[in-house]
Amino acid sequence: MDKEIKILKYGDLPKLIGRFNSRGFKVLAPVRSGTIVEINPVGSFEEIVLDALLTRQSAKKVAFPKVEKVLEFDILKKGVVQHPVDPEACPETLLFGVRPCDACGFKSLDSIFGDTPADQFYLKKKEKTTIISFACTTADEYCFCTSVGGGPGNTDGSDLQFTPISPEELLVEILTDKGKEAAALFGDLLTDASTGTDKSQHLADVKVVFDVKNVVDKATSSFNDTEFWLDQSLRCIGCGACAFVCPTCACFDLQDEQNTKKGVRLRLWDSCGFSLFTLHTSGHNPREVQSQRWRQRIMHKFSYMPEQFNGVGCVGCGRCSRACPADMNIKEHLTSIAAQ
Amino acid sequence: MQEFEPKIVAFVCNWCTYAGADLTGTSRIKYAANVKIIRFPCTGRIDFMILMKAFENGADGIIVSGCHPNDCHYSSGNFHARRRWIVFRNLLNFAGIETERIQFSWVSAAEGLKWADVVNNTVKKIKELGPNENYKKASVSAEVNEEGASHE
Amino acid sequence: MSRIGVFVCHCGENISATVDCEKVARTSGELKGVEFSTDFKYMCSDPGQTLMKNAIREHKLDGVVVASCSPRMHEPTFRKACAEAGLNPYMCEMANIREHCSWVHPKGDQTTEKAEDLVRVLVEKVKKNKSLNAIKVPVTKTAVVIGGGIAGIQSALDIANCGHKVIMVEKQPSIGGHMSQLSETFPTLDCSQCILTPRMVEVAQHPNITLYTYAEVVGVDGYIGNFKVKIRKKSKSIDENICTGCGLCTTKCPQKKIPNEFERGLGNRTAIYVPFPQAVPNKPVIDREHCTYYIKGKCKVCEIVCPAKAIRFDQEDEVIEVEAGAIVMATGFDVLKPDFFPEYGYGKYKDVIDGLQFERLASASGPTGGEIRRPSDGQVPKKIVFVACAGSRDPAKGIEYCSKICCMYTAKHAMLYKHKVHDGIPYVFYMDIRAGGKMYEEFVRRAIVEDETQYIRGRVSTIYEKNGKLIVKGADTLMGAQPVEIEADMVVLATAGVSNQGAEELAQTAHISYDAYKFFAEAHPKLKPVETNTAGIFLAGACQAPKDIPESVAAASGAAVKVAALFSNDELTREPLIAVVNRQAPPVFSSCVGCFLCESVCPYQAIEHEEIKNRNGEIIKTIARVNDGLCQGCGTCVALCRTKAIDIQGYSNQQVYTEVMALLND
Amino acid sequence: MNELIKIVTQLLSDKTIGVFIGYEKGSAGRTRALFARNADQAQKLICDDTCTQNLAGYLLKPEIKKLGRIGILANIPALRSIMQLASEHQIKDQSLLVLTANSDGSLTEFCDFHSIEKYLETSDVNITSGEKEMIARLESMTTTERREFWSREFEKCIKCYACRAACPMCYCHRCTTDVNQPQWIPVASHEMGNLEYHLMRAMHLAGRCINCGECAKACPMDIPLNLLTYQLIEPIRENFGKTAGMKADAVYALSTFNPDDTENFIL
Repeated sequence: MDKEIKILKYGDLPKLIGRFNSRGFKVLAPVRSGTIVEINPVGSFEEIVLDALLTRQSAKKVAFPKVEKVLEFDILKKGVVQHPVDPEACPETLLFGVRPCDACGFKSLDSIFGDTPADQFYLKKKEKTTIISFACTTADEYCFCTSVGGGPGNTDGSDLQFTPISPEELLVEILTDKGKEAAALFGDLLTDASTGTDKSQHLADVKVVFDVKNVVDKATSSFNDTEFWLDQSLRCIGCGACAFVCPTCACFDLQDEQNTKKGVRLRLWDSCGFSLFTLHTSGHNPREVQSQRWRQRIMHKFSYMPEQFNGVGCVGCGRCSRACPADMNIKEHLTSIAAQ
Repeated sequence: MQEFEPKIVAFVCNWCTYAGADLTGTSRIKYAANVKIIRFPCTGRIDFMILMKAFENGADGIIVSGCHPNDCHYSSGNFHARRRWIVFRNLLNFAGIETERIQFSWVSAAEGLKWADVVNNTVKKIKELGPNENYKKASVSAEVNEEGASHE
Repeated sequence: MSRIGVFVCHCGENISATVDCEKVARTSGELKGVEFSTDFKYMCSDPGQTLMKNAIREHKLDGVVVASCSPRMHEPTFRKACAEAGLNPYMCEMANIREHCSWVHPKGDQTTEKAEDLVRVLVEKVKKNKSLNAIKVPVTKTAVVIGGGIAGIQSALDIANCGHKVIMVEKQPSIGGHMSQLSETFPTLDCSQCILTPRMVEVAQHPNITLYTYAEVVGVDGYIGNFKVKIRKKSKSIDENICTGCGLCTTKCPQKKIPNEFERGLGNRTAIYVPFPQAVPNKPVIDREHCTYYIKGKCKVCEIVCPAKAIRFDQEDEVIEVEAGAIVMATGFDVLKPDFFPEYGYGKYKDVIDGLQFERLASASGPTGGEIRRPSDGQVPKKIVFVACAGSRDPAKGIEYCSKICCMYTAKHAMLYKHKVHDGIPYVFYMDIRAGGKMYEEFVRRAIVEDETQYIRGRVSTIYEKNGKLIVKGADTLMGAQPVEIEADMVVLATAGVSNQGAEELAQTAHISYDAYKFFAEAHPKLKPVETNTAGIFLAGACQAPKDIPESVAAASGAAVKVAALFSNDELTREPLIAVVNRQAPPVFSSCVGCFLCESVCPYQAIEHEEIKNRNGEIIKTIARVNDGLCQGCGTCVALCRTKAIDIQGYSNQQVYTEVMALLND
Repeated sequence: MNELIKIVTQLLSDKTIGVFIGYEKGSAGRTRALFARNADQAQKLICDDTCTQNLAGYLLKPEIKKLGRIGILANIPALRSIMQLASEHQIKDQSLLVLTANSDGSLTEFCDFHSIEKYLETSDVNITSGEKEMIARLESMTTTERREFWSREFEKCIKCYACRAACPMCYCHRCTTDVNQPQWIPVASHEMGNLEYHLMRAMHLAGRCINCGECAKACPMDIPLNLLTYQLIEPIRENFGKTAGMKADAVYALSTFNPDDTENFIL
């Protein structure tokens, strides 16, 4: 559909949230929890924090939680009885106030989980989720969305996008059918935007620092340059922080938690940064050292993803760099790859 | 509503407390049936993680018992255990887990009566404390933490 | 998929009286992996074991759980039965539904449910059991016998006569123990010295026996078949090899007024002394506490008079370490210090003495040459009161047990007195007369009938002196508890037999258990009376509980046979329930990271460093390895190991983990 | 600082060391680890009061070990890590070249473990007053309040294991969490999995933690993990007279004992 543009008053946001709540939506939005801002369920607008640049974790957990039950089973004298978990059993959800990069991240996840065999646990949750993103008016030095084809006002993955155009007003872009349905819930709060309203002037300025095409080519061609990857990764301590805060990392592990009577099968986040990720039962590990694991992380996002689906597996949010205990700055690393 | 019958696991060493509990039996001294013994070679063998497992799987109370100091069949296992428990109790307490739910004792092969007392007193104490909700609510059987669910 | 067999025992009525054994068998049959389950009157009986063996063969069982008594009782029995049926014995586990269930809970559902729980736990455990093979370790065919009393002597001679080496350690200057202090022995009244001394000499001369007197055991390391025993040889201040035992030194020593321990203080000795004439070895030692030279720095009379020049003032204690395959504890007993009873005035009144002192008075080799005379004035007492149960069977005094020997020796004392002082009257205050034993009752009868001993049933409340007489106040409970008062010339207290001082320390040194009264504990009150819980250490005589001579000798021979049996093989097979460090394929090799925190935690120094090298002999990794000869399987290392790289067979992480799982998730 | 560059350049050029682990300027005003293998890289070395990270964690990283003999700019926590690792047979004496920056900016080179021990004797190895207060505050709470505090914190945990990866004492090739037969610690990052993981980790660091705080600094979810191990430091010193990371041949507090150890909770 071609997008509609409307205007919404900041002051009407509480009403808006109220509408979704009363419609039985599970509303998820950035809220402060301790020292950090996280995407969590909210009861009222007051809890929502809109001025944070980014939440600590990405929005992926909405459709791809860190722990997800996929099966229950009973252990009987003879054999096991399975009780499948219904993927449909998830509430209508409004994801409110996330950044364009987060919304955009779902594109990668859609292509990964949508690929055959389609992953119903993810898809159903995603299907039932309406995303209202807020365009970025600020950015920091970790941001590089524009270098990977995104931007502070990028609308990919969003059903609706709000852009603050004045202290009182938000520019509302209705981008999808789902967005249209959602907008219907607060249509009365919307007024028409004067033609030619341009949101770009309100957006943060994020400089392009590398040509992503270069990164893709160079990464692919330097696969065997052990020294190069070693040099990049010496600092890496091999934790999973980058992968777990990443909006596009989709690797998971399946674990059974059981006692002698019953059990559950859980899907858990996993990370290619862990040495255990590729450890074989035999003791052999095809990615024996951290540099190989770091290479995998880069290659997956900038070589394999473009190869399998269209587009790189990175939205340039810079979360991994902010989260890294060792200050592995991906923006910096990608720049150096491109410059090779 | 019927009275709360706590589940209590006893981790005991083979040489003193297990033998002591045998003596309780030989002497026909009665005690509460809530406590079930798991036999270890020595208190030194008892890993703090097995205590966590017991709680995780729904134990309301735990008894850890072995030879009196200087009486360890392996001469020092109980001394090492004692240090471990001094530290572990500290940690549990700091983490907000009721240390009252773990009863440590020295029961020798000659103390059949003491074993009965330890069991009965522990059962009494745990009944007063009630079910181990704190730990249980987080256990496997509990609903897996869907994202954000825990905030609701 | 396991094929477990569950065998529930009724133990006659012992279990089935409170536990519904059929139900336990039925419900355990419903457990995953249980192929066969049944209940039976007596699983340990022949038919019971046959039933089990047949089931193992017929149902191709790969694991067995016997729900019956304590594994400490019958585990070996059932593991043996499994082995005979071709199943690895370590695939057999026992659920203790008797001592830990049927005997301690009333009849009812809860008790049966507990039994079911215990069975389920063991079923889950046995699924994780692994077939294990016994470990073979060499046996050092030398026994250390601690204590040179009649029990130690008997054990030593029996073992030595089986052709094995024996090292006897006695803390006194001479062997012989309490028996050498006795005058005559009940019930035959034959002279103690006459029957004992030949045995003492035999020990001294036996080619297989090495005797260390005036020595103590100060350390025990190692394990069955391979003990290392540290012995401190206290300095005797003489060169035994040179000393001829002429005894000249003892006659010339200026220090003559030292109370003689052997005579229980009724006689004196010199500072350089031989405890008694028939001592073995019959060579003097210098008591440095009382020797003028050691006190004042001069004297050396003995050195001057010694024709053999055997005196060595500069001699020092020597600690030697010996290797032994077995240890016999024969440290004997002691008698309660009579100052335990202020009301009886012991110590206050010279003529209130204890039984052992009376033995010395009655002994032909004693201070009075065998005549019964009052310590105070040497007069022959015309009335003697013997107080039985002085301390024994007296909860108020903290000793609840019966010392067992007092009734008999008190009767003996009365007789000996009567035989020596024909016009004297012996009185005995007693609670009960316990004379179980061959010819014992008859013996007591003789004391009463033939020797006219006045037996008064009642306790003595107090004793005090009044113009040269000891007034003994008591009550005769057979005469309606009417008060009795006797003007006695002498009182003999049959003081309780107690554990030897130092018994507790020795038990801790040897790592054996002991009871509330510090008597050494046997492995089983009925079936393992001479074994301790520590393999390779055995008990002989009164160190276990008060015993008379025949009992001590019997126990001593029993212990000797256990040692001989242990020594009958060059190798001994040990339970493989020990720690192991996991090994994996390269490049990991083991999850052990070689932090070696287990090294210092191990009580047996069983952790070794193993270097893993590549083809060029370069070290890739250093990990821990367990010496299976030294490891005793306490598992303290297992609990400490962060990576779970070290585990213990029989109580493995898998096993204990699954036990907890099974117990709590019913 | 120039002095440092001079020394390191020398050490690298005369092949005394194959790599020097120091600090460089990082992104967004952060200071981060630098692995200088040649003179050019050595030029980036800095040495100022932003150099707080404990670099000792890198000493056991296989790829770094492969680079030859290691030189390191060690702050107090790093020096203590080296002592603790030595006592756990992970580092051999004189296998490292250890430099430290004194308060006056001058550099000290340690010839052996003994000299490090001496240096530490006079150094402040205590936790900060802020950390002390935080612990005191928690201890003043009721058990239930503490429990709630920690379940709120652990709820945030995503099991990225940054704490473990950043900890110089977490060098096991196979962490207990990764032991799956049996699976002692639930892998899942649900409440139980998180609780048991953190309890286990604290227990395994009891008496070994050298209070560098890397675990807490590493945590992307801002969980004050360090408090768990910090609050065990004092009891262990009080009860057993032991402080981690002070001696290269120290015996671990929990692998030894004193027959007279006292407690008040065993019947």
